[in-house]
Amino acid sequence: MHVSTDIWIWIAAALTLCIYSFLYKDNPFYKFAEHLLVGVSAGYFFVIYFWNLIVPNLLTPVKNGFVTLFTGGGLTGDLAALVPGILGLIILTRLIPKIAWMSRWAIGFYFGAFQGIAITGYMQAFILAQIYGTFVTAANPVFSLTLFGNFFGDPGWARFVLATSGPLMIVGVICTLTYFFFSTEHKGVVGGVARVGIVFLMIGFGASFGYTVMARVSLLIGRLTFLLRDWLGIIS
Amino acid sequence: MKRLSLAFATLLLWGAAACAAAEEAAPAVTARDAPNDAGGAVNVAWEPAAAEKEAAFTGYEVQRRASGEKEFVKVDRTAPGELAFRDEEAEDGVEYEYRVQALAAGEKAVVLGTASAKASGQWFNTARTNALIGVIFVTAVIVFFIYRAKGGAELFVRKIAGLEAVDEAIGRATEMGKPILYVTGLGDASDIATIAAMTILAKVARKTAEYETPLIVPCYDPIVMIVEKEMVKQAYTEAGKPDAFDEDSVFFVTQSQFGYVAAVDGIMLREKPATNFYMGAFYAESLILAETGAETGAIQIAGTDRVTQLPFFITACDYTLMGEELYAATAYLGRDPLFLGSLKGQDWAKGVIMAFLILGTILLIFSTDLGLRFAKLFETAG
Amino acid sequence: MNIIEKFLHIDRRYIFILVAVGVIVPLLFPLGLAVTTSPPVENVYNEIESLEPGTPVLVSVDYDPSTQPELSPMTTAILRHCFARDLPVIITVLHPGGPGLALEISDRISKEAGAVYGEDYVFLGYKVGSSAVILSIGQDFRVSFPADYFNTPIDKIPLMKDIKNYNDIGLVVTLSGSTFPDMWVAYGHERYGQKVAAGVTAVMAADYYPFLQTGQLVGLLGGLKGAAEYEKLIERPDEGLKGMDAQTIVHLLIVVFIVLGNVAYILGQRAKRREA
Amino acid sequence: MRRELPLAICFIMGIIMTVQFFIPHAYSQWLFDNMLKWLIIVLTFAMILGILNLIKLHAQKVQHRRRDWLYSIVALFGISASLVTGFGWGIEADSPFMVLYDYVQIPMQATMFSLLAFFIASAAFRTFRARTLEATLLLVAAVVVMLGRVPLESVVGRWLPDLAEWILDYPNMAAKRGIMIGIGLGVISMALKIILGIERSWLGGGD
Repeated sequence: MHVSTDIWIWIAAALTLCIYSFLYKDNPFYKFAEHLLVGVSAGYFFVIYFWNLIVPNLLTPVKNGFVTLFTGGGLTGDLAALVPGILGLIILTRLIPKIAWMSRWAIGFYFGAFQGIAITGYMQAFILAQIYGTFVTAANPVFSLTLFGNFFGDPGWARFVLATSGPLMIVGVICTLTYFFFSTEHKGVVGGVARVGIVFLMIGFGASFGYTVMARVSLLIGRLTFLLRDWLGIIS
Repeated sequence: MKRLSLAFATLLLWGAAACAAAEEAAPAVTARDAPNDAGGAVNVAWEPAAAEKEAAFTGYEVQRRASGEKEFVKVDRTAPGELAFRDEEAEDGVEYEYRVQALAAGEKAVVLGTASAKASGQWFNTARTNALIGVIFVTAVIVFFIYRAKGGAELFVRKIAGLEAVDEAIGRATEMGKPILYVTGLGDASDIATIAAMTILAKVARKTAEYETPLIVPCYDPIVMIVEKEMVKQAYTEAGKPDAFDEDSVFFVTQSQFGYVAAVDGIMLREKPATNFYMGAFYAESLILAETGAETGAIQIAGTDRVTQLPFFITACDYTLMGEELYAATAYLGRDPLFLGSLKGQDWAKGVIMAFLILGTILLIFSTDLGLRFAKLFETAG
Repeated sequence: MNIIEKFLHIDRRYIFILVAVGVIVPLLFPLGLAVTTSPPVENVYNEIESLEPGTPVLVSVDYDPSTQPELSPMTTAILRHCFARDLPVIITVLHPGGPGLALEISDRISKEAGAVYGEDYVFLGYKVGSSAVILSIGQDFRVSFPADYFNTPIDKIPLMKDIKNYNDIGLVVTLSGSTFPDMWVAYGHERYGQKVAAGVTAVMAADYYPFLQTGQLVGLLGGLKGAAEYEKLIERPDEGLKGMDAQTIVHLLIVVFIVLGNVAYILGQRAKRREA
Repeated sequence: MRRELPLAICFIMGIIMTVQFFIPHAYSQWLFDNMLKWLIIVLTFAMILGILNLIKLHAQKVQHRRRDWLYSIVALFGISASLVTGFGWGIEADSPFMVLYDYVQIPMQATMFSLLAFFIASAAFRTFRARTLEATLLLVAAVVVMLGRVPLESVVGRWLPDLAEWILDYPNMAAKRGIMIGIGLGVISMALKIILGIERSWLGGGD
């Protein structure tokens, strides 16, 4: 058993315990850790963005762009970095109440651009790819009469599952979509189909829940290993 | 479109063939500009060499020379059976000649043939034609119904339980004299789920302004904070209570996922809000928030389009808006005809998608080949 | 409030204690629950077993502390296996959060196995550019890694002197919590024909099965279970197997909670109906 | 200027970025790649506002000796520690800034994350009750998948993991696809309303 002699390991271990104390109830140790984490991390991201983004993507290209311009090299693509620089300064008009409304220009730019990106991106990944995936998995059609033929030719559990799973998937997608109809009352046939959709949704949610448990437990194992091995040295 | 691209490809092939015709009738090697790219790439393909079946055969070597150069330079070496090469280092507009040689151990390399091509960038990505048609169709349907709604058509919208509960939840907080917590998640302002969450916040703030119930809005993203501050302020002005707006009620916390969670958990335990809203984009933190909130006895209403997090909200919250319901919320709460119109448009688009699903199934029943061809219409590439 | 009611509204802190105990106990006293190995993991093992002693293996530590609990046990097991079989190991890092982790593990395992730096293994450190780095190794290690992590030119390192590119490497193993395996497959395997194996988190594993079917990955380790299976194959139980014990116990614990909760709930409902 | 111009900018940018998607040409790619970089630069400027907001909030708490004001000093200390070390000594490995990150921020973040192991257990116990048909399906699916992922083959046989996998691959996948198609339509509709200026609450009030 070798208890760590590194002061930083002790600090990390103490902070870890402060956070865990939250499981018992809110207390001064947790409050301390919480405020420290908020402060340190808020500063951290600003510093990281500054060095990793502002410097290489704004300051350096703008500087290079101007150097080329004034040494007679003409306009270069580097100066395009001025666009976000100006937008950034416009955002800062928030600090001056009289011209705070100018910040809307930058926000409009930002919003507009990402709405455009979203429209096409979601069309591909959320609509087309999902329709395609409903019919085809791993380059095979999910549904075919051959599979049914196989089953009837030589009935067996595995062949039955193989033949019916694909059609089940298509039915599931259609029923789930029906649940999301907003402009019709969920009564009669629509109501019935939507209810089947809810059945699919609930099975799906249960399965995802169960699937995630394992990954969450490994996080806890990671922290406890840190405490027991790196800090206390109880396990090797 | 497919036919068009086919015709285009044939034309290119014909061009390449014409170049090679001087040497032999049927080209063993073809080279053409890589389609649908930004330029700078050429696709080279060749027919298998006769020697391929022999044991000594080791593969192919691809060589290149730009027009005006004398010597061929090796650019790639492929294994037997690998009959294509994508040259990513071509300069746009330069004519390149490619030569493919078959290699066999202990023998001299055999030239299979040569072909020439120029690289260029395209102005339309034919692989995305289906997305273009999709975007045009959905836009048309939604805009059509928005215009019809403008003309005063009557529009129905079904009950959404999570949104029915909003009034009750705000009322309860008012009665208890406790605040309302509104969390817009970890999305930034480029995330549409966050924007949906902000528009719902505007509606909620309108009601808390009327009742003068305190509202707490901790933010993860500074731009979201700026916009939400404005929206909440406006809601209070519209409700005729501009003085009741507290500038500090919408505030920035940190961009650290779990730093943010630590702070929001702290707020829940100390301020004991009567109602917690979780709307927008959420990741692993969803359950930490929802379980802490449940422990404090708050009514919890969640809404997200992050499919992986829905199970946790469904189990730990009282009401959950699932996926598209989050986007329907503004229309539902505001009953603005234009918004209801867009909702109707979405439903029509859904109907068409369902029709496609059924049609595809029918085709698959009759012929796997036909069904697969139909499915291919929806395939997305790059 | 009768006993059933009390149980249904039990203070959740009791549940927390049970979960904590369920994880700590197996860490202290491994139970050694039987783990059956699966083909994707066996394939990685067999691939390394089939390499001639002296054939270098490239281990790329492409993850950061957030996925470390699942991936570090794999890195450890792979390194142990290579050292035990006298396969020199070249360690690279493509994730900016990885160098510290890679350094710590390679230090620990090399000491334990008596491996000598520069002869049995070398740590080339982190290089920015992911796919570009993978491509450049196809030409020459020296393009992206002119020197190792400690700034020794690699031509002065005995192990690296005769190693030029993928042609001199037996196998690439990438350990990643994000999309690095895709890049290794696309550039290392597709472009240069390099054999690639991957270790990924449990949540990601399902996404990589298609690569196994097509042979683009020679094998796959998924989550702590993958690490545990590998530990079983090399007969060196460690964090993976201990972690599997803990995971199994917590899974069963949760299932027992759910079952008991429902039994109590149904009994409670019956009692209520009888009263009514 | 105050309302029309931002709406016009939003409209134009929306159209440009939609069209950009269909153009593989180098100019178009350049625009897209830069857009993402620009976004984070604008965000970094906005972060100045965020951090000032955070400092102001905590400074006020200290100044007026509000409840828990002592902890606000801790938060202010944290911000200054990061900013001073980060700008003073840089962010190389082993710099004071990174030590702060490795031994203060990372351990606390990871611990916060690991609380999930506890909450997933308490949530399962508290809410997985067979109250209705839907709730029962949810809990049965969860239990099957959980049991299917522990090494119990020797006890109960292969059928359990197989069943778990089947649930994940078919009913679960069907539900996910249905939700995703709905989300796709919801997002496109929302984005259209913003581009067309029908949804303009983001502008806030005033003129």
